[in-house]
Amino acid sequence: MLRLLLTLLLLLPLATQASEGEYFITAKPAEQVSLLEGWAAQPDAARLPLLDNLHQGRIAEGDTRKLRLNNRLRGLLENTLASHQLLSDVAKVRLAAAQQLQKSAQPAQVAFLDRRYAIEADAAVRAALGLVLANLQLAAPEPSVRLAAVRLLGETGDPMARTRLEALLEPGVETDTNVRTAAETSLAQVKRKLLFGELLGQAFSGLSLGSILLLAALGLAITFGLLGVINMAHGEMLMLGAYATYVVQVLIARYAPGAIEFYPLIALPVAFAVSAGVGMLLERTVIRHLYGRPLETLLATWGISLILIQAIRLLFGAQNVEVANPAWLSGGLQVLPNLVLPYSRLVIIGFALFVVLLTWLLLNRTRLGLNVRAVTQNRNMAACCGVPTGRVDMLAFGLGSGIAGLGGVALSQIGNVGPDLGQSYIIDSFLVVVLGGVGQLAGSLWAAFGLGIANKLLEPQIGAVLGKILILALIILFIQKRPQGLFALKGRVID
Amino acid sequence: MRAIPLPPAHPEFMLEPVLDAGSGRDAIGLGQARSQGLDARHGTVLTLEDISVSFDGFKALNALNLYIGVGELRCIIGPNGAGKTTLMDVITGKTRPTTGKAWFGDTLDLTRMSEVQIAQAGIGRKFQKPTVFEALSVFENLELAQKADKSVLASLIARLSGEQRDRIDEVLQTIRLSASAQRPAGLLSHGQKQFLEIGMLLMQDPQLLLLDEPVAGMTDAETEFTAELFKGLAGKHSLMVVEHDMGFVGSIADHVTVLHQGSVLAEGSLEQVQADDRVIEVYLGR
Amino acid sequence: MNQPLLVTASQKAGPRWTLATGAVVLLVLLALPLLSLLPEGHSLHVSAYTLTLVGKILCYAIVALALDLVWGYAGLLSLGHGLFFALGGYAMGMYLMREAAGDGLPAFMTFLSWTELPWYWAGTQHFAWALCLVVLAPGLLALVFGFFAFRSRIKGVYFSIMTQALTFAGMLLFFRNETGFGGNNGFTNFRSILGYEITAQSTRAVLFLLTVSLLVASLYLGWRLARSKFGRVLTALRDAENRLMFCGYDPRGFKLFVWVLSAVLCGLAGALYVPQVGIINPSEMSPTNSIEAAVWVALGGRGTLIGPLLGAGLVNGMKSWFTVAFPEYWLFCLGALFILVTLYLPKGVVGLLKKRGEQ
Amino acid sequence: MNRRSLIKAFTLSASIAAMGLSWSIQAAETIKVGILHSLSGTMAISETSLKDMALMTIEQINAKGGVNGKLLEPVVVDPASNWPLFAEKGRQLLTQDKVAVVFGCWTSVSRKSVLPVFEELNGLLFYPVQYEGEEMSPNVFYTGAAPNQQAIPAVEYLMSEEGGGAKRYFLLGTDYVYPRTTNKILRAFLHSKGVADKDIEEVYTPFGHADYQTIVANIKKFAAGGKTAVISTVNGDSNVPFYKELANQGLKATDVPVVAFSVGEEELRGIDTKPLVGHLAAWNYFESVQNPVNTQFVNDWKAYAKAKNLPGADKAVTNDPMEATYVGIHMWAQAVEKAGTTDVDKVREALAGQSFKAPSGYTLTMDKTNHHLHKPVMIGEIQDDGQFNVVWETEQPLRAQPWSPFIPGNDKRPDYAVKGN
Repeated sequence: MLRLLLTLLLLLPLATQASEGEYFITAKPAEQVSLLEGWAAQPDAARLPLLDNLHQGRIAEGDTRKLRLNNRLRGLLENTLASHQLLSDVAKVRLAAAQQLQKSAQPAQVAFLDRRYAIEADAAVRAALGLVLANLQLAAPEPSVRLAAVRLLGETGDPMARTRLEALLEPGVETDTNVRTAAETSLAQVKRKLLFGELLGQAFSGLSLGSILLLAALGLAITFGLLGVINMAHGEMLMLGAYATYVVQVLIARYAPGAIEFYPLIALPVAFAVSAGVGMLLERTVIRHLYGRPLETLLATWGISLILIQAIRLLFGAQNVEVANPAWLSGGLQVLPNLVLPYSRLVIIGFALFVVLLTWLLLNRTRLGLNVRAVTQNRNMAACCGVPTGRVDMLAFGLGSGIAGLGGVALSQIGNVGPDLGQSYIIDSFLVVVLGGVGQLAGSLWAAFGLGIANKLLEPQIGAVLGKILILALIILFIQKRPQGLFALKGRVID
Repeated sequence: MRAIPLPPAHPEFMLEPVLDAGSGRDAIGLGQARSQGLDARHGTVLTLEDISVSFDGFKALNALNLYIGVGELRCIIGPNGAGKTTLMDVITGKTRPTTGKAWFGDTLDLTRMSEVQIAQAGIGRKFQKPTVFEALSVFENLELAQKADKSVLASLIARLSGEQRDRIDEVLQTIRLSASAQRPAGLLSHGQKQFLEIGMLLMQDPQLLLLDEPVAGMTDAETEFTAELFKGLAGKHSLMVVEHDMGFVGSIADHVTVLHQGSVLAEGSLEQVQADDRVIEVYLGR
Repeated sequence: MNQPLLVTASQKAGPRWTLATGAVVLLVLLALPLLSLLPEGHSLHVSAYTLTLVGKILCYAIVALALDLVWGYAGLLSLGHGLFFALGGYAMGMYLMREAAGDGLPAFMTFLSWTELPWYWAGTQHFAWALCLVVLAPGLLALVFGFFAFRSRIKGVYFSIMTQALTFAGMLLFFRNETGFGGNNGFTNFRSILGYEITAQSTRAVLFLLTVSLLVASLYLGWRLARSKFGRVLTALRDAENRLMFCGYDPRGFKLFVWVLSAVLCGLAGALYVPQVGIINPSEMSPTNSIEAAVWVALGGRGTLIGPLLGAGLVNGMKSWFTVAFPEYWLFCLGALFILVTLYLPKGVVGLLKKRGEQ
Repeated sequence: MNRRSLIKAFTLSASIAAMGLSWSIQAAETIKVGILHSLSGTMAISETSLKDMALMTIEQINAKGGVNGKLLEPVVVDPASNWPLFAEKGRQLLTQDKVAVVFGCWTSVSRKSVLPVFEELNGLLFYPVQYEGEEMSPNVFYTGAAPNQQAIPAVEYLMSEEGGGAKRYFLLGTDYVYPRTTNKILRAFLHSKGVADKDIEEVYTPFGHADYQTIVANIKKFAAGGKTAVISTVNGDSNVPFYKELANQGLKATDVPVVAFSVGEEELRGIDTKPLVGHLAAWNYFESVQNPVNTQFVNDWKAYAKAKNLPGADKAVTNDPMEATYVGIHMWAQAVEKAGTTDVDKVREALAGQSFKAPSGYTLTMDKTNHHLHKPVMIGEIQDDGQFNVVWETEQPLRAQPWSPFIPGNDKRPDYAVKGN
């Protein structure tokens, strides 16, 4: 009997935890709220596993009952969890917790936070905790505390700090003139930092949009720019690349779930092969009969694009298919409090530059590239010199299509994958190639980034639609000045 | 590079050159030498001074000076890349000189005029590669070239008068294409296209004719005929002929200019030029 | 239906027969609206469905003809003719909306809580001004765009891409609700035109007759142009622009004239299209539509006057039929058709017919 | 150009055009039912599944012996996401195929395009999608939600403490009539709840907008000013890039919940939902609703998708417009049974007050006068499996207010259907 009691006593923490969980799951939402608020103000290290479980939507591992949470509870839970994580031994965990608390801490937690702040040893965590406290101390009764808090807030670039300071400066809120002046200085400081972050963000968006345009247009720079085929099916090559990514993702999930994290890498060669294969097939069957009749390639490739779209629609359905970001492409890099650079976009910018470099090397440093350039400049002469023009055409078209396929992989990571994917990029792609100067890789590069950045600079000012219209108008005007694009070949060209 | 001559479609016609240049010239009735707009009282129809053209650093023409007198027949020769075609481009307004002055007559500044204005002022040009309107018939080609009001409105309501029709027939006879008048120009042989283009120039009736390799692809007989034709034109018209064929040059020109690397190397009669050491070195001597 | 028979007959028979066939077709087209006035159930009755369908195709045929004037004759492939078509349609639509709204504001403006008409709506309640707009809106836009484009000698593919960008920009602009043209929904729910009920058979018949007249008029115009010196200058322009300049013609004026003319024709076609189909919205400006118009011309045979009409009729007829018969597969048929035509019929159906005729 | 080819051309085009005359094929003793959904073009993404759902429902009705002893014969046409083509096909269905009823349309513009045709020919259209209201035609029955059956309850939920107690509202939509009207109604509603204009931001993007970087950055900026909720009327295709951007820029549902009115199970199929857990949608039906009717409905649909080998059949889902299609067809069949005829006027009369036990778990009733269904409203939270978890629902079906009281002038509108509104 005694032993039993002793065992029970030993199990008590576990038991309380279990019963707390039981209580929580059966409680009404309002009770759940007060429970969480209470726990947040007085954290107990033993409760951490329970909170972890709750956060994952269950009360214990192996318990199949699903916890129904709503956003309010989820928010409170995150706050409570962070509060408990401050008790952790690992500084990194404490830091993350402090950062969470900067957003969500409640006045009821001040006492606890004060205690933790006093004993916190790690400098970074201490600084973060200081900010948490500063947020709460704006309402402190002593002007000196408020003054310190206001000064501290001025050091951050946190958008919330701006709101808090502005609220403090509302007429009648802060009465102490010292604090008021300090708050004004701090507010100006915060605003400056925020503006910096915003501008950086806009520049990044522009770069990112530019990289997407570049990936979309690069294949076209070869099929249209070099071969002179007005390839209206170019968008569908992008689309095929994206669908290849989808298929790879599904196959890997089914047959090699361990490698799912790296499916985009595996999808790259597959997408290239699929698009290049389809491209070469088209070149051999249709386009080869149409060289030198550019406007007719437009019609034939338009027909091809209709067929490809409908084929994909019948195969995969009209709905979009799901292409998930792997973990390493999800989320973003927090550079400034108001600037997050999504990993997927960072990777795509890098990837776009990599593909440009690859294409440039292929065209300028290989035999194939030499042949392609020879054929595109003077087909007859190249044939006379023993260049197998037919094969070169096929390979060049395959290369352009394959690069479009690579673009498709990248596009699948940020947008829709559906049968119409290609249609939304085709006009932009043509504009990039024409603006850059047909046949000029460097031109396409500059045009893509230029268009991307111009678009993103205009968008916040006049909205997405007017921005786009203005850009189109500017392009039309620009082409007036430089009818051959940014990078035109000059000289004695007889037409 | 010389164009490869195409086999003539009607060899029998080619074999019968018209040697009577005088009648040919009378037949095409080039009576008036000047239009009202052109003032060439000082005797030069074309004045080029210090003309330079550069493409991305490459100087196609370098401080070139050239004067062509009224009624003169000037031949321009020079090795490949000497700037002959660029020179024509500058005169016709297709290329703008980087520096220099170009005057047509005494009053018209060619560097300020558009290609169309230059053509309307009275400079006609024949391209190196014969360029005719291939989808139109020979007759229609000549009709379009004919000197007339060339505005949009005029062409909407234009009707051929009997007089104009007669002119076209005359030129057709001169260039010996009467039989092919209704054929599409695209079906003509290379030599016939050359003649058609010359015929179009005749219809245009310019003060100054620029002819870029006019006898390329012609048989000897045709060349001879062309030479006679040009000689007949000279005097009342000014001609500037770019040609590689020395025989042809010798048969028509009294005055020859040699271009080299974008500037004038030598000028004078063919004999004088051929005797010039520098010319021999860069061009003739090989 | 015995028309297909006539086609074969006309190939064998001489020009007299062909002339007769043309007259018969014209008579049939003129008779259609009259037959539609017959009571339903009459054996010769033509349904409103057939009438609007044929009317719509005739409007498209005019667009094709207009496009052919610039592409087939002057060598300027426009991928933006849908814009001019839509502008004409919008101008007519403005009048119809005002007519439907009476003294009030058009319904979509009430949605947006607008209390007064934007300035560019002024006067649109008058049919005459709306007609002016039908001509002016596409005409002026074409004039301005053409002026700049031809001045800097944009041609070939560049011209095509620029026109495509133009119509795309137009579409985006008209999609905006603030632009004041009903946004995505555009204009619908028309009631009457000049006081006549728009759904009445007689109104439909008159609109149809007008469309036929416009088509015949544009054909005649095209024929006269092609025959005139102007037409020959255009052909010359298409084949050797430089030569033409050195002959003393200024290509800009010629291009601009035919370009604006073509735009105005499209606008007129659009104005007739809208009351017949009962809706105009920005998707008419989508680049896809304009490319399709180029396909009609290519299919029928460009550089001919009949080709575009044939092409527009064929493609749209097939579209109407396929979308019912094989809703899931019609894009395959359409796509395959484009490919086959470009590969094997470079001169379009007209080229094929001519060849057959010569044999 | 010669005259001959001109004439040839004329004959050929006329013969093609005239083909339209001889299309209808007569079949004995069936009732023809038109299905007018885009199977190609931009709207195919949403509408294809409605066509399949309609075909399944018709098959089920036929399996039970049809209506009034006659089998239903579906006539499927493809208006190809082309609005004028909707009007043309609508006219064709009514006059050439002589169908008794048409089920179809998704976008408002397509409905507006066919409306005059249906009113002129006195046809009958069942429209299954939530829409902006401001319309009540005697020739249309609206089985989707009116704004008060979707938008307003959703905002009430966001305002409640349970929904996060949002103080600021970011109204984000695609620029067309439905978002515009909905946001207008919402703004008026928010005003009535004391939300000031500075706490409401209204932003529109063009169709097919794919780059949401700037907008998400703006949302973040706006959200720094207080507890914010995003009310999204972003149209189908743009949702994927929007949600992806949201997730990647680290905006979580706990910080800024997004409630969407156009995102359902079908749309979520194209999105990886793990980063989206907690974002909301408001509908009148969710696939995850637990009741026997729904279980049957979902199972039937999955089996049908498999049997017909529809693309993506292994992941087939049901959604609100599909349920609305299903309900609409059944209600029409019931009304035909009641009227004993397919005559439009009689069927219309019989439809008033018709009720049907719907998969949503409620017995839905067709209003006696206003041509709209009484519908329950549910708020669902996105789960990581692509389904919704219902976090809130109305206690009983709400009557639709197609003429929203928040739009001035609507108080003078009649509460019954009149032509030409």
